[in-house]
Amino acid sequence: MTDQSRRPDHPDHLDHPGHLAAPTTADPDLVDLLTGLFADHRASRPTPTAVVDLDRALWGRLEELGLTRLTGSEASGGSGAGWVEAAALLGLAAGAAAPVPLAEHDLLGGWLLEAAGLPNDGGLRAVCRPDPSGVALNVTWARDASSIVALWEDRDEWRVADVPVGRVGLEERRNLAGEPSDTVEFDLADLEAGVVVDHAIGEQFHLRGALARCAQVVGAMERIVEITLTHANDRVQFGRPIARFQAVQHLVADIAAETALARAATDAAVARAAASDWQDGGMLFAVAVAKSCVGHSASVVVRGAHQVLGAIGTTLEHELHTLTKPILARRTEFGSLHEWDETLTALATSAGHDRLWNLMTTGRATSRRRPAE
Amino acid sequence: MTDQSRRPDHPDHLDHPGHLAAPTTADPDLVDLLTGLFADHRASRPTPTAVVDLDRALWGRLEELGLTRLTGSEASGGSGAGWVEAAALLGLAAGAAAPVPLAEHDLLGGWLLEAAGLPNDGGLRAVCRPDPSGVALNVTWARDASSIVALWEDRDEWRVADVPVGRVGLEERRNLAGEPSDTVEFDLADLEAGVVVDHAIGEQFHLRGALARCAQVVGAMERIVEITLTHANDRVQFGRPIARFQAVQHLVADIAAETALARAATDAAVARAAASDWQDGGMLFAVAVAKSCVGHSASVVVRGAHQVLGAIGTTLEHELHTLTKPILARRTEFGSLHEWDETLTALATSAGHDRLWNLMTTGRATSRRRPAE
Amino acid sequence: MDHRLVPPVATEGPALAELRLEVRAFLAEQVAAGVFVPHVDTWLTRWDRDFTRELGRRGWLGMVIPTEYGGQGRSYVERFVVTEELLVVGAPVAAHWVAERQIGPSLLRYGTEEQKQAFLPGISRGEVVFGIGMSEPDSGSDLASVRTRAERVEGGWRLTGTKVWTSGAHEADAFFALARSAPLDPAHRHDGLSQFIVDLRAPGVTIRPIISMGGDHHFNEVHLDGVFIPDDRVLGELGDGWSQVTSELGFERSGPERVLSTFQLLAAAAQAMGDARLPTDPGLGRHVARVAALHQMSFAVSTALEAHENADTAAAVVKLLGTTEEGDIADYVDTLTASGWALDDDLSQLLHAAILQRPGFTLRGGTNEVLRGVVARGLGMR
Amino acid sequence: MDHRLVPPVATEGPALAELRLEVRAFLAEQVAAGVFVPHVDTWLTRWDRDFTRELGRRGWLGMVIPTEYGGQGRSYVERFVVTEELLVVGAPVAAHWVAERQIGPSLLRYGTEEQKQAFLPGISRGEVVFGIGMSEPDSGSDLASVRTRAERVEGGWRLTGTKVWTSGAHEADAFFALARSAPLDPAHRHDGLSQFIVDLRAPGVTIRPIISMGGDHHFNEVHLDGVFIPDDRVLGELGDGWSQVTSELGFERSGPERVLSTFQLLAAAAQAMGDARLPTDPGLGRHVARVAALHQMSFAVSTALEAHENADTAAAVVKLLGTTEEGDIADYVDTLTASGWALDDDLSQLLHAAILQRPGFTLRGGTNEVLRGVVARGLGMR
Repeated sequence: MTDQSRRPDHPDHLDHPGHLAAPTTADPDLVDLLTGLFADHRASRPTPTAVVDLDRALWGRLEELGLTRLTGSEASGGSGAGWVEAAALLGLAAGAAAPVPLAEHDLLGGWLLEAAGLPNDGGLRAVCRPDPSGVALNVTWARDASSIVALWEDRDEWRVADVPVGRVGLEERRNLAGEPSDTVEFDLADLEAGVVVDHAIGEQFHLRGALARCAQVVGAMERIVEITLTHANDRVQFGRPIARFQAVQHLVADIAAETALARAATDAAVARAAASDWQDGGMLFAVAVAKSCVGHSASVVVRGAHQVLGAIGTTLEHELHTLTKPILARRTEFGSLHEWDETLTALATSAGHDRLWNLMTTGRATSRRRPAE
Repeated sequence: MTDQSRRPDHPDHLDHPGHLAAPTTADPDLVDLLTGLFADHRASRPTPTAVVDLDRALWGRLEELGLTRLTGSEASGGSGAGWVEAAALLGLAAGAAAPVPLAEHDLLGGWLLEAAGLPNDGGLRAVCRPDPSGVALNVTWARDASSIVALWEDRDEWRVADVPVGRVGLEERRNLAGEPSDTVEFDLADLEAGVVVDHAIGEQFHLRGALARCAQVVGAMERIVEITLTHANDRVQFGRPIARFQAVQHLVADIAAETALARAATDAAVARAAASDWQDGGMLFAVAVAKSCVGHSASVVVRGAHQVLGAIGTTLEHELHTLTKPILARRTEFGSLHEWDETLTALATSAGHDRLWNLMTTGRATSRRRPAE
Repeated sequence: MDHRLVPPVATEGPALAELRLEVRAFLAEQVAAGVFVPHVDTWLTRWDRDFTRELGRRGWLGMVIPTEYGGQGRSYVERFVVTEELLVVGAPVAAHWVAERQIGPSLLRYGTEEQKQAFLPGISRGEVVFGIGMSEPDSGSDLASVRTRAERVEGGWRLTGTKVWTSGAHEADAFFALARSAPLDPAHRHDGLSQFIVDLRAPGVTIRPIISMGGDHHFNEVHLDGVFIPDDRVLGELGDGWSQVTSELGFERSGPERVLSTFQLLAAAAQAMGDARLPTDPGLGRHVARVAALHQMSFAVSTALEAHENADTAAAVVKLLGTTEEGDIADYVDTLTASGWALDDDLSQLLHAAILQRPGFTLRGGTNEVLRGVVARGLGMR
Repeated sequence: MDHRLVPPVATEGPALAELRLEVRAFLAEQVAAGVFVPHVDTWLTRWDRDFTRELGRRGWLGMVIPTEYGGQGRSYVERFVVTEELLVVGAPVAAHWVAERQIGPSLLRYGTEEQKQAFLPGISRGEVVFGIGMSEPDSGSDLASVRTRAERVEGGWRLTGTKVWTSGAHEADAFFALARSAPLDPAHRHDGLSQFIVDLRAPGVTIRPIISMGGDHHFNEVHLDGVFIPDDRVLGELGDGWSQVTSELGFERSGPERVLSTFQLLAAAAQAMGDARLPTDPGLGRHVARVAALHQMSFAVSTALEAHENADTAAAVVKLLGTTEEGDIADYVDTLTASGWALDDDLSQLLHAAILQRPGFTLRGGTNEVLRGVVARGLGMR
């Protein structure tokens, strides 16, 4: 079963059917629902704080709408949607700085449980990859979970265990964004009791996590473009809106352009994931491209937005930091930007001169069909 | 004998003598002479061409003025000046795109001959470091030299040989700037007959070459600032000089600021070299800082200048490329920018947290005097 | 989501993937046979009329021109795929570039039936070669300030003025010239401009080379000294020249040539890094990622053009990011390069050519400064 | 050479080198004794009146204040050296920063003899703590638009208005306030502004915290509700406020705090890279080089200040490049960092603090956009 099979049909706007494969945008009705939902959240939430805690009311509302387990199979109580829809949800939630563990609970934790054939009671899940000693660092939302899904590499085997939070040691910490990002210590017996899963699950976990982070970061960037534009048009300096200054126009144009690039890279990877249910051999390249572009664009967007907003944008009460801090926090998760660039370098050098373009178009360094010689 | 001892005294503009060490700027009379000389050259030279050949008339004039052997000892027929004066000469010559081998002939070739105790008849010298098989690549001005000074590493010994150009194999090539940049093949016997010199000469050669290139690049950048400003003030678009557009102002401000940074880094290294006759233990760091800053600034300056000048600046008849092409050609000589950044990384990591600042202020990773404990 | 500047990405279906491989296989054969040597910026610098005609024979020119005018009647996305394959391999495509990208679509949109019949079949066969005459010595980014004037005469117009930066004019058959057909009204600077189809062999046309900083001849100054243009060689509506030239910017600016001019250098650098002729550095990966993402963006714009959506702002984004990136690749490889220690002629020839061509990337077809203004306007800032 | 923006570099003589080592040894002892924990951006965020007083006792405050006013009567270059050493070690220097950098020099230049005697000795001992009140809610980069008004009353003035971004006002004794003492003349917006020395404990002063995005309290909003200022607390000439505040920009902008705010992070990253806790990467060397060159530039500007040369443009160059660089260091280290696999608390605390402080670097004391304009003007472009 591929994600593709679950997606509703969209009108193909091309005159030449067959040129384009599966659509890459989520169902407009779903997008409208989500947009309204998170606009409500943005309008009703309290003033920003330096520490960010789980919004249980919002989580409850998402649960009622079937959005907390959007990609879970219907058999296991999920909504059976695919990555295209999940990316839209993650992006819009991140644009509203909604403090809810959608990626952890559904795309990672729920997926691992399903992959391992473990039951899912719908209780809030955090997720992590503990080290050989059973310790996992920076486990987002761990303290709020009912249980923690651990992916653990044990003597060449990968195991998945669903461990109730009461059975783990938990040191409360927070990340740059002020979100719970705890240190979790497992009892090794709980991990050893986990279900053995295919080796591919281990690599896919890292890719899924990285791409989920991209979808969140791009969603936050898109909201930043809106905030920046509004401010530039409203703020008057030297007798006119700062949007009239060429320097400000250029800062905003660069923010918007980088956001568009990050969006393109992310959507391309999401489309590939959805079309192949992550089985496409080009997933590593596609996710690496997204993580690299999103990460480098984040530097431009975060810096430029703060520059346009000025000092007001650095205050706790302003919305801007509720977006920029999570962007930078997520950028360092599931591999540093430097690591992903190294991955791409390795892929490109192994493709070499003659296969670099094939790598770019298919994600694979070797062509499926060799040209006739 | 240090360079310092040869330099004329300058008025110290500080109220507190002893705070500043040796002056770092060349004698104003010399600077005036050079400025006038190269202004004449710029005014009288022909339209730029894609290939650049030695200007023998200019070389003759420089020779008459004692400028071709500015830093040679007076005993050997030189002018006995130091690196501060030499850097001023290199910079102003580069700002006029003067096709003369000042760095090769005097600062490198002449110095090597003197270090080896070899005679110098004043004939034009090129200089290179042939590989073990006796081949040297990208030897600038080789075809124009009367003889080529080779620094050759032979079984753990360094030798200097002064080989008449008639005795070498020479394949004519040109660098990015269109300058002669030939492949030279020596008879191994000629190299083996060279004079053995101290090991330190080998490392110093690389540093001297790199710093000479910095002085040239910065001189060219300073001329680019002038050209860019003139163009911005003169060129009218949309009914006003483009200097009135904030985007153009910012491009020019960035060009000028990066040029100033490159100048500061270069002058600091030159001052350290002059004050210690290259014996200061911080020379490697100082030259690396200059080469790194100059190299990265070159990216901003070259790009920005072409952007301000527009299409007209890309034509053969325009002065701009006579500066930008040599800047990029010199940037790759005596070590790539990447290598110099790696050198700095190695110095910084070996200094570590506690000694990084000492490295920055003294060029040495260990302090001369440990604080009392 | 209101401020999404670029259409959603699209995924190539199997038909496009097949087309890619077909073109790629042909080009690999051509390289192997020595028909051309891969190079950078070939859509400006590599001119080969035989190769262009061969592409026409294979149906890879005039792809979006309807069959009744000798074209292939295929889609913009198919043309996009063929174009990318030609660019990445560094094929000599300059001879047909302007006609294929701008002249064909303009003729289809604004030309008379007679003009279409006269030019489109030849363009589709790669036999009729066109240039573009917009810029003038005193009008760089400020196109409305063109001074070439068109004076009404019996049966047509006489054009007098000077056009610059006309690539390939010395090899081309004709060009489109923008000229002032009514006096300048300072309050409405964009009025009174018209487009004319000018035979470059006509009396009164003088073509002088503009030599580039590397010593090459790609550009020309075209002097028009009372050149007669018959009425049937006016393009579109008289006085509508401004809206005609600006309406095609989506086509001119979003193409893969705004991203891929230095792809051969990037590929050579990947090879050299793998062979340890360049130091291994994550910067390569960063550039590979950006080019891959720009390929997605540029393709997305082509789907919008296919759907007849306005893509001017999206095209400005692609050109702004793409031309910056293709130039940054040249600068990046240069920072890895040390002269004097190893000769790597292929890489250094590509690098030097890329460095020499680079300044033009972010100038031609709208400077980066102009494009940022277009994006800002698209965002509602002006 | 006509367009050299920055004075020639200078080389430290032995006396300065000795001073450096003396300060450095003291600071190393303080760190070893746990008196302070090295941090980033400490000239804004680390407030320690005891430490400040200790610096005063050692003669490292009021260095350029003449001895007759309780200062040290030393040189700007000596002060520069002490300042650098304090910054690079990440010492808690916020309590005396504003007084030492701006208030002292301004009082020396514009203050009455009585004002100098009243404030300078306390500043030099580190006992009198000052803030600055320039910005207002509606005047960011556009300082001439300040609305705080000074009304003439018997024996002095009454100030009414709101100042924002006053760092440390909640801990400070007094601040300089820029206010409009004559009605705005739109044709001469810079006229009619005056500077007042305001006791922050005076009736009518209300101080409210502005909490930063990291949750810290460094900045304040200072409300002045008819605060009485006696005539002898007007600073300099009435109506000359604009020229007074702008004339000190060379002092405010060229200091090493515009380069070194994140030095502790750079040093920690060098250590981590050496220990293989971060990947080895040439970007570190690039940043080291830039900081080293900026140290040279900043020192060069201090020699010009010492020689009473105008250094406004040079200072703008240092601040433009320096604040960009100190922020880029934060971003650079962040790109090397992966969360979730190793805890490195020292490095990550410095990194997070640097990320949270970074947006202010290129805003406070003149935005980069304003500074580029200053540089352009210095080049004769406006």
